[in-house]
Amino acid sequence: MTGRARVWVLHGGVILLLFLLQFVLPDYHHTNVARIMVLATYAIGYNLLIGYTGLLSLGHAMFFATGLYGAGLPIYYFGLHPVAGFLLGALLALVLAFVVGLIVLRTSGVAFMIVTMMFAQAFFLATLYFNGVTRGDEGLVLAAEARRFGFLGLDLDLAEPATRYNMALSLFTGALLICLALVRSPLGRVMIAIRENEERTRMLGYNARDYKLLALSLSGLLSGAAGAAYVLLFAYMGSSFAAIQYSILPLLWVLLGGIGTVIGPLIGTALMFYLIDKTSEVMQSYLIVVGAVLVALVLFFPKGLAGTLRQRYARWLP
Amino acid sequence: MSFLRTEALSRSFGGLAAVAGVDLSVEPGEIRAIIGPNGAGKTTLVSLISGRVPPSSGRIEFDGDDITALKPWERVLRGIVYTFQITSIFRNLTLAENVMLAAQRAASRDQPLWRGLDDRAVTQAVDAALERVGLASRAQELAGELAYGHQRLLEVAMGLALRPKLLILDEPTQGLSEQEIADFCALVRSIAMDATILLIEHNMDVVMALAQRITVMNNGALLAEGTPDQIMNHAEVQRAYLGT
Amino acid sequence: MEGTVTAFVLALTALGLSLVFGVMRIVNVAHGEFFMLGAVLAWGFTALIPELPFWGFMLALLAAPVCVAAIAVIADALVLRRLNYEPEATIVATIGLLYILQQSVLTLYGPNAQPVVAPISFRVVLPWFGYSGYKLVVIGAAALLLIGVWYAITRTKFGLVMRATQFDRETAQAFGVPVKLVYAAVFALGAALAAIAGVLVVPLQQAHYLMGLDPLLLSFIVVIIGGLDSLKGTVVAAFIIGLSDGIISMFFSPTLAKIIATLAVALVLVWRPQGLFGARAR
Amino acid sequence: MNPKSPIPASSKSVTRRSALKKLGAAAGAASALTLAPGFVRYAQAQSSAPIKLGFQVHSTGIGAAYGRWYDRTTQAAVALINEAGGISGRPIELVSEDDGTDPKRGAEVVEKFASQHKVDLVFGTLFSHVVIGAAPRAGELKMPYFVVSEGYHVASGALNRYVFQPGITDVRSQVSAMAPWIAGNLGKKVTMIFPDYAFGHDHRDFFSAAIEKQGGSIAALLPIPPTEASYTKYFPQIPADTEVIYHVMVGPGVLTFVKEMGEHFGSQRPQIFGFVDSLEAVDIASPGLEFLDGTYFWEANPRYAGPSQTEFDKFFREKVGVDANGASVSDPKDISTYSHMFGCWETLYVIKQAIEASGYQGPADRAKLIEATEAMTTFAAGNEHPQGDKTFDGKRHQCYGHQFISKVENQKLNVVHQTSIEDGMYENDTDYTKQAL
Repeated sequence: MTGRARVWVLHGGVILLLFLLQFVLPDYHHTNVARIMVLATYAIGYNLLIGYTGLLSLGHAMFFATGLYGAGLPIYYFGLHPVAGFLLGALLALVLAFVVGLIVLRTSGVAFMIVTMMFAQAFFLATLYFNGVTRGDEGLVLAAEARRFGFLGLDLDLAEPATRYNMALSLFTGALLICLALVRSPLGRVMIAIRENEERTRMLGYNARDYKLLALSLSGLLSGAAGAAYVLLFAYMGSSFAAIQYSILPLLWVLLGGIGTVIGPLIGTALMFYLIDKTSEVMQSYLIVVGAVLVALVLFFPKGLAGTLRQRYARWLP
Repeated sequence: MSFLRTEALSRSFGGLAAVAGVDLSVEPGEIRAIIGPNGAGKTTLVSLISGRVPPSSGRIEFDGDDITALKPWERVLRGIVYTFQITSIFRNLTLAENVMLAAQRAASRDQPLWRGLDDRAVTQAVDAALERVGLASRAQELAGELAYGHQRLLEVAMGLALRPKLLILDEPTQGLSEQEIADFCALVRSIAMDATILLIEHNMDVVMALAQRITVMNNGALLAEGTPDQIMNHAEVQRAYLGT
Repeated sequence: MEGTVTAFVLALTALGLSLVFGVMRIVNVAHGEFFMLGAVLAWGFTALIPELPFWGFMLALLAAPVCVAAIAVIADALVLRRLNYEPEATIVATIGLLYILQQSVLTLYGPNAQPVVAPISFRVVLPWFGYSGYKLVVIGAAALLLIGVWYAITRTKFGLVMRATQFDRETAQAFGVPVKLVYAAVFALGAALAAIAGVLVVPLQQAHYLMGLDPLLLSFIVVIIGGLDSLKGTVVAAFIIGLSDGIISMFFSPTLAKIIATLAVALVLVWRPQGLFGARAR
Repeated sequence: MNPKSPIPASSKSVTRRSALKKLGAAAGAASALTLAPGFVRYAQAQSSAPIKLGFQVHSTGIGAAYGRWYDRTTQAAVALINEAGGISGRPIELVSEDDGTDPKRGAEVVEKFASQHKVDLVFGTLFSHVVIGAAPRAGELKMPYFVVSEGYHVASGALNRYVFQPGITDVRSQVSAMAPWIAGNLGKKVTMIFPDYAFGHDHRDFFSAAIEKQGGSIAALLPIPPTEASYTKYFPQIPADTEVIYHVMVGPGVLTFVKEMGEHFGSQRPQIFGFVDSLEAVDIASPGLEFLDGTYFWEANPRYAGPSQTEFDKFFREKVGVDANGASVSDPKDISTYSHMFGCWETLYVIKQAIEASGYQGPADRAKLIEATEAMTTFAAGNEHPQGDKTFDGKRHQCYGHQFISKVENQKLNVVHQTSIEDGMYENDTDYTKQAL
């Protein structure tokens, strides 16, 4: 098989597998996988920036939370149509990422990491400050009626497991395909070039800042789409999703799954979920095991699972 | 009218003048060599021209326009292409991918990148550029695995794929064998058919074989300029060289 | 006054992070946990001799940093060195370390916030308000340590070797600097400084197993704002952070003040990406 | 200890007589069974199988100090119920899951209880954001969800028909009940210091309204941002004419807060009234807290066994393993969360009562269980309700009980006042019974 065919077979296969899984998964894991797909979308968005453009942000929770609130609040207060809410949430995250990018892209490296973190911290505090609207840390719940709607002649209820699963799958598929197409496109090549050697990229005639801004905006868009989907599918929004933990988690998922790989974010997100889920079943002090497993994994897979596999066996992996 | 002209171009780093009041003018189609002892300011001068380093004072004209304020990538789009002295390739990418970054830039010069490209044309440009520097057979290898001299050739291929009007070569023959140097000279001559070339070079044989005119720098300033013969017999040049 | 105490404690913690970050070029996510361990161990050591709070505290001040440094050395030898200090792999590894340390403390020490008696108990009374004299002790001790570390870095052979390693690892190695040893020592020293900060702060704040997050985030901010490689910058930035939201909160609601202070400090970095006292990126 | 292990075997030794008694008591069960005779045999076959209760507990994260005591209280109550024959003659099997005090994990845990452990119902969540994060999923899964949170989320109508809070009074009621006594005994000009998030805002809004109703006024509001490690800078903002400081802080920083407040005021201070949330799981005799002597606290359940202690409280302490000072009997330094944890105990007894009254046999009967719970109106004080008697509002899914005001004397909390249930009543139009099941 050519590299190109292998790439499409692998990623198409993953999506097909996720599609088929819904018919065999027990209820509990059915919902888990739906949630994992939404969060993996967030991780894909994050990976676009860190993995393909080389920018380590510690502030992505603000984009995820913008999607969450941008979709959730208008639905909660004004009864906005869920589809419109989703689009609004994703769009607002895009705009925020663009505006923040205009400011923070003056920096790079560790300064970029810290500045994004501080912007996100300010955002987090704002979700608390506007407690009257957001109910801060407690958060708000979308009513069941708000999540039943007609769309393209279909009557959809997002509390319905199959609907939820396939919505999450559609979102994830979209993100995966966007990412896959992007990183293999001329645009993606430039992003990778910036990651590898920004100075040289500039001397090849590329305005690196514009490309970084584009990557950050796209990354924000995908993160926001994931946040918007989260509130629609799981009905809850609260400021814990804007806290620093939700900026560190996608970093962890991406590094664990394989930074700069299309499939890595899914692997990392799923791995981390089941690691906590399973260890907490067998012992009380389970975080020790989680920590030890993380250390062991990184010793054996220093570039993450998919990243190390690519390095050793499958150079063609995008 | 000159193709490239600098007027009183200066740059100092922390009070130390690396380039001081240089007036340089290069004619279209010329192969111009810039020589001088280490620390003479050669690389700083071409860095100013390519835009990597902003000038402290002075101005630069290219193809009839003042480009002093242009960003480096804007100069690339106008055809000023710089190949690095210290090899600066994408080590983790293949040769083909390295050159493709240059080729797709040349192909999308007048439009944003996301507006679609003629993939076939880009691929052909990549193949052609690698062919010209003799690395076509190794297109799928990782650039970081090349020998040093070959990495320099890859730099040149990237420069070529950008379809330069002014190609700046900064010590391109370092690390090449005798035979490769001969091939390289032939390559430069063929490039010169449709581009102007600024060549920084220590190997005087290469300079003598290629350059139509030679500019000599010392202590950040121009010392002399002339044909190879004139330079060879220039008293000050000899003193500068022997003096170091 | 309050801001000054915060600033000194923060400067100490951040200095530890700055050494690790500056010399080893790794992001140690578990740095705040070293701070927390210092505080928790301080509780443990003082509880050993409850009838002699002063000596208990002195014991803690000596023993807690040693224990934490030992943990750091083990983590360095078992994990970080084997990862060859790859920045990305190190992030995952130190997140793992964070989980391990937090859960261990939760399991062994419990979830409650535990107080530690200050070694001295005089109260400074001024006409308009009063405060604990122990805060002066914290300031004094932290200042002494900062001076000590400054001396060690700039005036001793170890400092020279460390700076050489920081400047260029390969060259240092070529000149016979035992880089592995230097890294282990720097990691231990960084952890010990955080632990000392934890010990100093615990009579004011109590030990709690989740107390490490805020010092971690603030230390990162301080180190980057001050400029990597700049001891002076770290201290100045610690004061900016320690005092800024206190001043702004005179004018706004406290949470709004925090938002404004956070954004203002972030903009310092946007304006000077290399930090206040950092050299331009090499 | 393995959190998943069911309660030990002794629980299953149900005597024939007690089983019969339970059967008789479960009148609702009998009527339900006669309506559906086909189910009788099935139901009898099931009758010895355990009732599975999902216990959602904060074992890690910021709620861990509470979680530990919620766990101890729950284990004690479950053991007691099982010793006495279980629920409807069936032993309780407790399944515990940690939610990390995180709303996302909270929802996942509810899911896990429903789909993997297949529990009969879920209970025990404390922190409001976790309750609110998990409640929608409980509603979707039609999983009865009995929380022990004291938040105003249930009674406010924000959640759904499957969520109940029958074991602990909500914060709106608690706060409202304080105002008459404060205005009458401490002063009418109040400065409030509270955390700047939802929990604190509930205090701000409901107490402000309640004190104004008593003819008092708010002198200043001082919201404290989270992530604050030092509070000294806030105290100068307390107006000089303040008669009462009302403080409520949560989290590990509270001790610092109280200490620094003491340092600020020295011996000259206004009256101080706090919510004991500030000092749950913290020893009042901790160094630095001396200055609290003479200040007042709300308590939901008096930590120190005083002269007014009921025999029910004595029983409760003994079974949970708490001494007369509110600390663990095995470690006097291990202070309980006494004003909250009784909620788990009482909730379990409400669950028992609801299951038995509804004739609940299995998940198919959940609607009956919900309706039976909604039909409850009062809980009498007793070993099942050691904190005291309560009323229950079936429309709001919320109970209302007495509150206590205690004074710190010699580093102990002594009860000086007990509010009436009426003191804490308020108006709202929440009615979950209108929602579909």
